[in-house]
Amino acid sequence: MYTEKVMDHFKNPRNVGEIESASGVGTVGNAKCGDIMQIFLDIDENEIIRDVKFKTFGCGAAVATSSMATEMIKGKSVDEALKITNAAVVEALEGLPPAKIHCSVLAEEAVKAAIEDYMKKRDEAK
Amino acid sequence: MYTEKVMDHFKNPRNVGEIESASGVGTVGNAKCGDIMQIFLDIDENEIIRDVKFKTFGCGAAVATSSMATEMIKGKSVDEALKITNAAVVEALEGLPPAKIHCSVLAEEAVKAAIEDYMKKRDEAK
Amino acid sequence: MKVYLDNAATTMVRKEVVDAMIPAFTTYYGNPSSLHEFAREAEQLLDSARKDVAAVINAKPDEIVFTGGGSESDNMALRGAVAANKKKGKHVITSAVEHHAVLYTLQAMEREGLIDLTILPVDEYAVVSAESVANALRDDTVLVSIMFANNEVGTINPIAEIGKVCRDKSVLFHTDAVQATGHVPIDVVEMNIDLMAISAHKFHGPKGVGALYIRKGVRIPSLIIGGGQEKKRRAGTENVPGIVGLATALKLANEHMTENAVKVGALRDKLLKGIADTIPDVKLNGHPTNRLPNNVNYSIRYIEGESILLMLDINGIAASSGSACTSGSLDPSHVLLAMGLPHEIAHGSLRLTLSEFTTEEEIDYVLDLLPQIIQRLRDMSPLYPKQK
Amino acid sequence: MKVYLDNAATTMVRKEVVDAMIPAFTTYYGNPSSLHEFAREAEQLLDSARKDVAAVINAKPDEIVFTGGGSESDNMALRGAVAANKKKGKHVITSAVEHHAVLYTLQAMEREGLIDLTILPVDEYAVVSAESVANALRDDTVLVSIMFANNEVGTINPIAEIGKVCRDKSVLFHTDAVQATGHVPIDVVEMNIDLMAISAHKFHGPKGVGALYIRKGVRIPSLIIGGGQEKKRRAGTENVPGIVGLATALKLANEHMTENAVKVGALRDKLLKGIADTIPDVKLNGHPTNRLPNNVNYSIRYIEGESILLMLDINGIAASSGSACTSGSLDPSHVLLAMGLPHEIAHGSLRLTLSEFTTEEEIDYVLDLLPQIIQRLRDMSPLYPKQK
Ligand SMILES: Cc1ncc(COP(=O)(O)O)c(C=O)c1O
Ligand SMILES: Cc1ncc(COP(=O)(O)O)c(C=O)c1O
Repeated sequence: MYTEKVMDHFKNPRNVGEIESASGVGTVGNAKCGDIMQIFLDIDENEIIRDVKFKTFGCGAAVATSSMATEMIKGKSVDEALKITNAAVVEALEGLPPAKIHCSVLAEEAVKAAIEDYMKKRDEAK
Repeated sequence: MYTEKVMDHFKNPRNVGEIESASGVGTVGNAKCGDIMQIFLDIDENEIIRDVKFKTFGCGAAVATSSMATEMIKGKSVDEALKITNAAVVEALEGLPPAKIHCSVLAEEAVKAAIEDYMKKRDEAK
Repeated sequence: MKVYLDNAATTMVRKEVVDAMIPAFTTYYGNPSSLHEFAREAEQLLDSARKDVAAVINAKPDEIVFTGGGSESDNMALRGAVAANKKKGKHVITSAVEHHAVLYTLQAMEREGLIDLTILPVDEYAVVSAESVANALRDDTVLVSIMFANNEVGTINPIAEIGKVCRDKSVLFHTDAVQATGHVPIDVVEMNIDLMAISAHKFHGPKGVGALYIRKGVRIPSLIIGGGQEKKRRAGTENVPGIVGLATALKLANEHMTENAVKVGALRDKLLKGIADTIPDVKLNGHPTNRLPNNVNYSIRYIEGESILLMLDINGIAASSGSACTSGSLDPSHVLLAMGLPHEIAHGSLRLTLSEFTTEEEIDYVLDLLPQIIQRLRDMSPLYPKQK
Repeated sequence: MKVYLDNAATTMVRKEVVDAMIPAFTTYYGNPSSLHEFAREAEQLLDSARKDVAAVINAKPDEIVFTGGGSESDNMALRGAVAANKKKGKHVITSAVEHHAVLYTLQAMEREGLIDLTILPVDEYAVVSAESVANALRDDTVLVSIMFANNEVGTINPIAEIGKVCRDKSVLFHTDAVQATGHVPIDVVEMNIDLMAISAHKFHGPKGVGALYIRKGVRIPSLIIGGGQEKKRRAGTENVPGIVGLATALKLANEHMTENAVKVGALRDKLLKGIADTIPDVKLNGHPTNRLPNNVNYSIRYIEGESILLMLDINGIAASSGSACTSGSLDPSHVLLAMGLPHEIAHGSLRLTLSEFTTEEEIDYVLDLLPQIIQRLRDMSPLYPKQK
């Protein structure tokens, strides 16, 4: 049912964990629907994502999309990271079953929520 | 589906044939329903059935019940033969499938029709 | 000698098919809906079976729904097509010579008030003409169900023409292809078929498994409701070994179709001719040329079908009179009556259906015995003209 | 190591069963409705299978109708019982934890306007009480359908009590015994059961074949219409090999029922205890004692079911979360929700179902791996409390 790439990211998820005093944190989904994703960003003064970690409660696809999304934005600028789409995550994973596409949407949303959180904090700090 | 006794009478039917200038002939059933039985009687002056023959168009049970019925009345008096019942024929054959009971009824009717024919001829001759 | 000539009733499961099924019983036994390796193995078997079946009839894999047999496929197609088109109307057209899985189902639906039913007559060969279908179509017609090939007399209907007539009027066309599949070429696209019933045990596959072709875009509700199997079209844990058996048998039948038609057809012709030559007062039932390559059906005057079967059986020959499912009943074949045969002749029909496993020796044996058997029964029959 | 712990989804067909089926594929392949030796041989196989199945549940042979599986049996019972009792009323009672073959069918029938449906709640163990059935009965109640044992959590219902309540009010009682048959003793007479669904592949028989017990005197119309097979109760050429497989498997399961319950129960208890001892924050689902001997079902807090299954699968262990047919879906188990579990906990359930072929080594292997797997997933979960 899952591609090898998905299984690879499920078995060996990249960037699992949390970042203490992160620049931005995004949490999307809810336990009722069976998926929660949390993304932690460490962003430097040039607005480059220096580090990213995630925690996910959910199915195999939820774990794999979180993992892939963190890989895709690591080292990128905030602006670039904002351009991430769920379709790009799916493509990078070489496909997802139709019933699991919503997980990639969650991953996109989690990244964006974390960046928004960062921006809010940044603007407040100004 | 058929008992051994039925198959024996089907394979080796007793008294097949016709009797020229029979004392009585009975024909029952019709081709539309798939069964026709014809019974020929040769009855002597003491009203004993000296000989009996049958012809049957029909299924295995039709042949077997005709054969058995002729056996049961051969050598009997007309009065005794009139007492033949379809149940007795079924019993003598050690049973018939439910869907085939009507064949035994036909056999009883054929015997009775042949005897009636005989009686009619006898009374007319008086 | 044991001679099996009742292949229209059911067939022997061929060795290759049994061999293909066994691993699905004992090794790849997972439930295809589960999430683990056993399940994925079973799912792969299902997927490849679906592809194989689709390829044979020029369908797409997801147009194939596996079922519990030909009767279920017919029932599902008929009830489903009618339920899905309630808004359009409730007129259904079928023919007088359909298998009971179609005819009795439609008649039950008529009694239930679900449909208005037109039962088309057939010609003397049991053919349903496309013209008669065209003439029967109404604005409120929602479904036409005409069998591909007849199970008793083997007549093949002009399915492509009937399909065209229906498609032109946007009326759903179901065909009961239980006797045809694996025996004659079928192209669901070219023939404009919307729904088509298949049963594995008619082409050396296992009993209790069938398929329903449902053309993409045609949506019909499930007959059996429950789990989401078969893309929610047929609930119940998939019969993986049976489905593998169906697909394997159909693939093999298809690969050897032309060669088998020639081989079986030649033996069939020998049998047809042999009977005509040695037994007087017989009448061939069904179309002389447009018929299944394995079907012989004769009416044998003056005697009744069951007696013939019993005599053949005593001599090791398995045959039938009319269809298997009604051979226990008292009524003569509704097919022969619809073809215009009088009752007493319809009562005396003999169906001999061959397979690729039938041998020439077997045919010779039958041809040797049959005349004696017929004569013996005729001598017992009050209908048989004397001195003939 | 490969460990199959998904026996509630389906089971391996045991060797004795395959061996019993093979002659019916290749030698006794006749159509039981035909009139010849091949047919009689097949019919004898059918007859003796029917006797064997009847004996196991204390029924009479002609009270057993063979079908294409558990879902078909359920559909036939429900639609049939309602259709046969139209005059009396249209109220039907069922429970919230039924298999979808019952629940979805009844809900579809409700949408079709055929019935008024009462869905009874269950207690925290998924038990349906006889009192709740008694209280729900109305003058126009025509059918009660309560499952014998639950497929997800293994809870066994008080079937004899429910049967008595129904019989006292002359209301038909159907029980879906697909999970119970062959695993726990069933006596249809003593338990006052009118209709009962059975599926072969849940007790090491083949997929795609089932049975419906119909008590003598209860008349229900066919779901599948056509030929007169199964005394006109289920059309379609009988699946002789499948039926032989069902009967052989059930006979064997019955003969070894007590011994297997002890053996499997002991391993099950080891697994139950092992999990409780080594993994914190787990909750046993289902009744602690009134449960199928082979069922383990735990909710494992903070993590989601599919992830657990994938991790187990990577390590060769086949398990499930909820029932097989819904494991592809996004909704949490309707059974666990009906038992009162909150959504996030219902999402994290793990069902491990054993069979008599399960070994102690396999259980040890699972107990060894499971804690690590759970810990790994919990470490990834945002719900898992830190420093715990
Ligand atoms: C309780 C219950 N009822 C019905 C079914 C349906 O049986 P089948 O898959 O044989 O149609 C199942 C299993 O799938 C089940 O566990
Ligand atoms: C033309 C036709 N339709 C339907 C069926 C029913 O198929 P099954 O017996 O597999 O249900 C048969 C054979 O029995 C048949 O010959």
